Amino acid sequence: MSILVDKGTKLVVTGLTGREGSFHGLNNKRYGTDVVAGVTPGKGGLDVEGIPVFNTIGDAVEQGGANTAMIFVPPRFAADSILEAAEAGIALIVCITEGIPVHDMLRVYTHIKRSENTRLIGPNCPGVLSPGKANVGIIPAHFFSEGNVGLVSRSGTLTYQIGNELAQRGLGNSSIVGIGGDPVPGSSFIDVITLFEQDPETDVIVMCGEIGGEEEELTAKFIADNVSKPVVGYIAGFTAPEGKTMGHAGAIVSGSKGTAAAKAEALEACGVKVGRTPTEVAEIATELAKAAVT
Amino acid sequence: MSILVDKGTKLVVTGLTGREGSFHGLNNKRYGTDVVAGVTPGKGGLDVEGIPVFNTIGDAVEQGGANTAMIFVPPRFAADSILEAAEAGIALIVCITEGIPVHDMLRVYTHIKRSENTRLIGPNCPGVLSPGKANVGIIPAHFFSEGNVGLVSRSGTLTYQIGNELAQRGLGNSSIVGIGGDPVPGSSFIDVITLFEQDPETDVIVMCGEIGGEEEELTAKFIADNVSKPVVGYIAGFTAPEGKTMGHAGAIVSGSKGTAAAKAEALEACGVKVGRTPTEVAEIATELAKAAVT
Amino acid sequence: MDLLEYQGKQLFAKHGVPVPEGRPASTVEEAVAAGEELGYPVVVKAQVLIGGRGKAGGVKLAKDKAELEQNAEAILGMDIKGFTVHELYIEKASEIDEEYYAAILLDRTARKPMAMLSRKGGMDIEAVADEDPSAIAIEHIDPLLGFRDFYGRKLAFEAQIADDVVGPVGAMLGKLYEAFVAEDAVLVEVNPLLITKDRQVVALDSKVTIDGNALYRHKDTAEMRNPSDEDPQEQMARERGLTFVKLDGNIGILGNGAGLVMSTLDVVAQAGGEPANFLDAGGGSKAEAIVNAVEVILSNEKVTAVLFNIFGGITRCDEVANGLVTAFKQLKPSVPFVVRLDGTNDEEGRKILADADLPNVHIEETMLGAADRVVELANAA
Amino acid sequence: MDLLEYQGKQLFAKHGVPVPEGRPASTVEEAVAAGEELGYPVVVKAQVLIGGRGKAGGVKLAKDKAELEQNAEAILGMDIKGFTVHELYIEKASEIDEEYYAAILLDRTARKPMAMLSRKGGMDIEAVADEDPSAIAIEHIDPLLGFRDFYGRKLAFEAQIADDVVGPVGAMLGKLYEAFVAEDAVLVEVNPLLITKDRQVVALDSKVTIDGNALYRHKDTAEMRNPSDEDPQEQMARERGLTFVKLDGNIGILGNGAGLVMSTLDVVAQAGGEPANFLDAGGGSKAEAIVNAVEVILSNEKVTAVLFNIFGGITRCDEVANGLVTAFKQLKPSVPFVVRLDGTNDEEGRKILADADLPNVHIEETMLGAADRVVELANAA
Repeated sequence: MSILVDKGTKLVVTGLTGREGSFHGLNNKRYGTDVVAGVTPGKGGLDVEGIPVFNTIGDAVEQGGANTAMIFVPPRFAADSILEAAEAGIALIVCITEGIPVHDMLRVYTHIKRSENTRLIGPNCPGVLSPGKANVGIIPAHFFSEGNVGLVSRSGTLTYQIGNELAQRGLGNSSIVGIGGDPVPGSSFIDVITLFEQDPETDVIVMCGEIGGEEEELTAKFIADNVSKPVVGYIAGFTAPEGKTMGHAGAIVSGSKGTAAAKAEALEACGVKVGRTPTEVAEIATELAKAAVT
Repeated sequence: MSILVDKGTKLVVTGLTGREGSFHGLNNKRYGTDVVAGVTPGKGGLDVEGIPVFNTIGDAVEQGGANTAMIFVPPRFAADSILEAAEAGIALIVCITEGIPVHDMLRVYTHIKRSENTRLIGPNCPGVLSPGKANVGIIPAHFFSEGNVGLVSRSGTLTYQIGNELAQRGLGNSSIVGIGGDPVPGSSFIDVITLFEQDPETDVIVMCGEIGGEEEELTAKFIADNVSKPVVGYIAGFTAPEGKTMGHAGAIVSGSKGTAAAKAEALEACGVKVGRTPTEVAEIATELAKAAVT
Repeated sequence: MDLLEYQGKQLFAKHGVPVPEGRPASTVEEAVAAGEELGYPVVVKAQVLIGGRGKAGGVKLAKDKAELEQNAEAILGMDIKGFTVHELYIEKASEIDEEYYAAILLDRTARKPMAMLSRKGGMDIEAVADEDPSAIAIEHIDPLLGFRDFYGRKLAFEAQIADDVVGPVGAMLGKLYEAFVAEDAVLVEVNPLLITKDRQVVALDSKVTIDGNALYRHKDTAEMRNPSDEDPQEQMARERGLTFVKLDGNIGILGNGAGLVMSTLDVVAQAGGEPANFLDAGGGSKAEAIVNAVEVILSNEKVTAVLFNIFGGITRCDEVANGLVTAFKQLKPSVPFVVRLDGTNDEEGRKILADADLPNVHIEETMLGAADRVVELANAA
Repeated sequence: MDLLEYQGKQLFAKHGVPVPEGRPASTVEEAVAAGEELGYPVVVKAQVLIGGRGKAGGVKLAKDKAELEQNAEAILGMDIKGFTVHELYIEKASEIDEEYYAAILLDRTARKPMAMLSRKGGMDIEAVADEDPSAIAIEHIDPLLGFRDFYGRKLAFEAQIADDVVGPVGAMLGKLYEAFVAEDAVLVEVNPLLITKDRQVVALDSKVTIDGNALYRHKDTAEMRNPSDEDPQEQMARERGLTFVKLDGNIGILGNGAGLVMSTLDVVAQAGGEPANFLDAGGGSKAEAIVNAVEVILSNEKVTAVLFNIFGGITRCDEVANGLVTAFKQLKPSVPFVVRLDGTNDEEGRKILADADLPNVHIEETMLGAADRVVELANAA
């Protein structure tokens, strides 16, 4: 088992004929993901290394059988692509694009939350990897192996760092989910942790938060009330000054709100073990994950 | 039993301090409807014959316990009032107002349909009456008595005409529901007939359609597939010329679409007995209703 | 409320929908001035609220001033299916490469706006739907999301329009939708949507219907209403705030409530009569409204008998009776009236009529009885 | 991107939010010209992107030309919490009856816009929230429905503002919301929202933050950015397309990915060091970007050591190494570099660095080791 993506994933890549889209789309395919279609308006009928290209996501669903979409188009077109995917009946939309205006995302988020059968991961995220099964996005899969640690993060490279440290200690992952660094993400820590809690292959959950918003605080309460599996936490940005956007659009301390210290405290108060460095997170998770299998 | 309104109805009347609002609101109260509140912005704290007036529908729900709203404000404010009622958690909104711009209703309809717990009846409708229990709207209740005929109609006076003819034949109604004469009604024949089908007190259903749209045709199919109770139909507007709006904004034959003949045919093809005059409808319904009780 | 072609195009232009340059003209002189200003060739187009003006000779090319003068003269005053041409639109001629069809309209069944695109334009869309339905693409638009770009792409690819204009046609659909919403239209139609020889996308015709209930927020559009396009009796009724539709027969009808009035027309027709009008005196008909209504009904000289069919709910039958008495005093009608009063205060109403002893007024108990009686009286006249 | 008061008010005015008349001025002469044009009394207001200018003496009333000259002279060039005043706003003085507070902002937790209204304005809203939370009303706005009138009424009645201004304050909130959406703002704040002696509703101050990701569709707003308000190093980084934040310390930091860079800052701080900056070289850092980044980092003279912390995913470590080699050739840095390369092509990267034999470059295997080493080198410098 794993969450969100697996052998049943049938992926359509928007922007497959572009440089980035083809690089990562083909990369996902080589990993074993069932990439069934690409979409580029006006290039319907072509193919990219055997993957058929359609004019619309609707065609990719109807003719290509896609159930998952990876959005790889520039920010000013991304909201439109997400809505097109939702309208076409795509169940899982993974949006990699960074820099989507937040008002676009407010409308998209509100719309998608009301659609019963569509889930959005991202935007501004590295995607979802279920090692050994499917990779949807830009996560470098070779750092990760199959295992019992579920990883969810607002940050891409930090995830790789932690995943790599876990791998060095002989551990693997059920799934790795990047929820992205935007202020209005399609899915939250709570959404993903809910799935990990239900996933029989996941024994330990690692969540990688950062400054900004209060998702980590809400997640802490949720974990205390709803999660039986051990959760290890990390928060980046203890040294971030107030009022500065630290790379991710969502990573900003506003007044006294959204500090790393408050988040780490909230998690610890709810029984989450918080590591002070990525290495410490890997150490704690290793201990818990090994305990779970024995 | 009955549908939509009954002894559990706790009504808030928007515009209760206005001439029409107070006339009909108090009329509903005299009938026995539990009118718990009025709403007029800026007149919060006053009362109308003992009915407390609030500034917002939210206050009427929180402080007055309202679960049903009657919208009685002029057309340019009505969409806003409906949305306010929905936001306040009102379960049943009955909108009497005629003349709401159709684009306002498109937005309102789309929004309300996505709200799980709110139902809209109208606009441009006479309301809902459950004889002996509650009256919400402007239906002259003294023509109707308790009984086993459910009545649903796009027209007000035509409903009274038919109701009166039923009463003259010794029959009564479980509920009378005016869905209104607008092109975008909040609830359809199908919505209301579904409730009548489930209502143990209703033995016979009378539906009063008219020209315009294709609700009657869709309803005919729905009845054939889903309704076990006998349905009697009436369609007004056989003599209406093409392209003319016959009073109700929704009563218009466009090209070959929406004719009375097509609707009557569709209903008859699906087993609905269609009366050619209101009197004939009453005669057929009387026969069926009397058969049901014996 | 239907708009003339050039009025619709004014709204289009306001929302960025490309239209050819043109000027309205109501005289030959204005037409010539417009032609001189625009430069030839121009097209002279009759402005009437009815389709088929091209076949009727209401659209002519003019390649110089002489032709323009001649055509304007010929078309002004022309009768097109019962509509007299009072106004022209003088428009720069366009070079036609392809003709598509585009429309945004209210789909009542889906309770959503619907966008349509066809690669076959310049002809009746219902004919295309019959002959080659694959040429037509349809998308329902979520009114809370608005017209997103992907709707335009879906329509363009599904209708299989030329690849090079997928973008601009989609953009035009988006702007038509914007106009549809911002102007409270229930229909905007472009037929043909023109692809010019240099592959520009232009709305060559317009058909726009505005929601009458929303005119209060569109003062400019409301002023576009042209009384000369309207039946004088309907205009008279509108000015008095009455809901009225003129019909072809000789029996004047007044009732309260749209459904009941429609039903009354039907019952009269079943009895062998021909209604002269639809008139809904409204939910709370007061005496003054009744007087107004009677005056409007009688302004139609074809009327040989009048039927009042009132089922009083909010409407009080005594008020209707009082109105009728006043109307008789003021207007002294010469045709017979059949009156059926039922519902709220019906006895009081009938007593008022009996006391007033109006000449040639016949009281009936039932709707069907009243219909039979009025047909009999009308035919006897 | 934060706007100055007068820039925010320009956007307000565009969307119908009432603001007092005023003119920006960057010299005493311009200030006087503005005063003469507006008529006295006027208020002279320092335009700086920081609160508390009033207490700092940056806002002064001038009842005639002499006072205006004197005040403008005093405020121009003034230092307010580290911000130099380069610009003034000369505004017609308003007669104050009441001061409220209004704001529309993005509530990340609810994923919705949030409207706030307080009957206590002219002071810090967080202080009001502490002292008298009942003075503040909050409503979340459905972004697909927009700001409906009833939201305004709910806010006004809940905040218990004066009855006579419930309508106009609600209308102003609606227009602020319109500006918030149309201008892609993440914050619009009016403090104080003024009720004048003649009970007019006016935005007396403005605080507006625009979403940087949306500036591509707001060219006019993008041009409002004033380089003199910006740190020169941050400006240099922005112009080179780098994600950069200046900090107070002496250790230059470069990493790839916002989370990893934040984590790097934290780890350096834990090791006892003080980061000089946040710099995310991005997801696919090419050699040229690395050269640019090194130049920006070294432009801060406080920097005594630099840490490269790369975990290659999409980023290839060999490209980073090549960039560093080029940067050394071009810039010949005099401070020590600690480099940790891990992930994609890390061995190739380390080999490139070893072959280049750059002076004073220290390779470390782990993030923690690299942090310790750079702190040690920075402190030794």
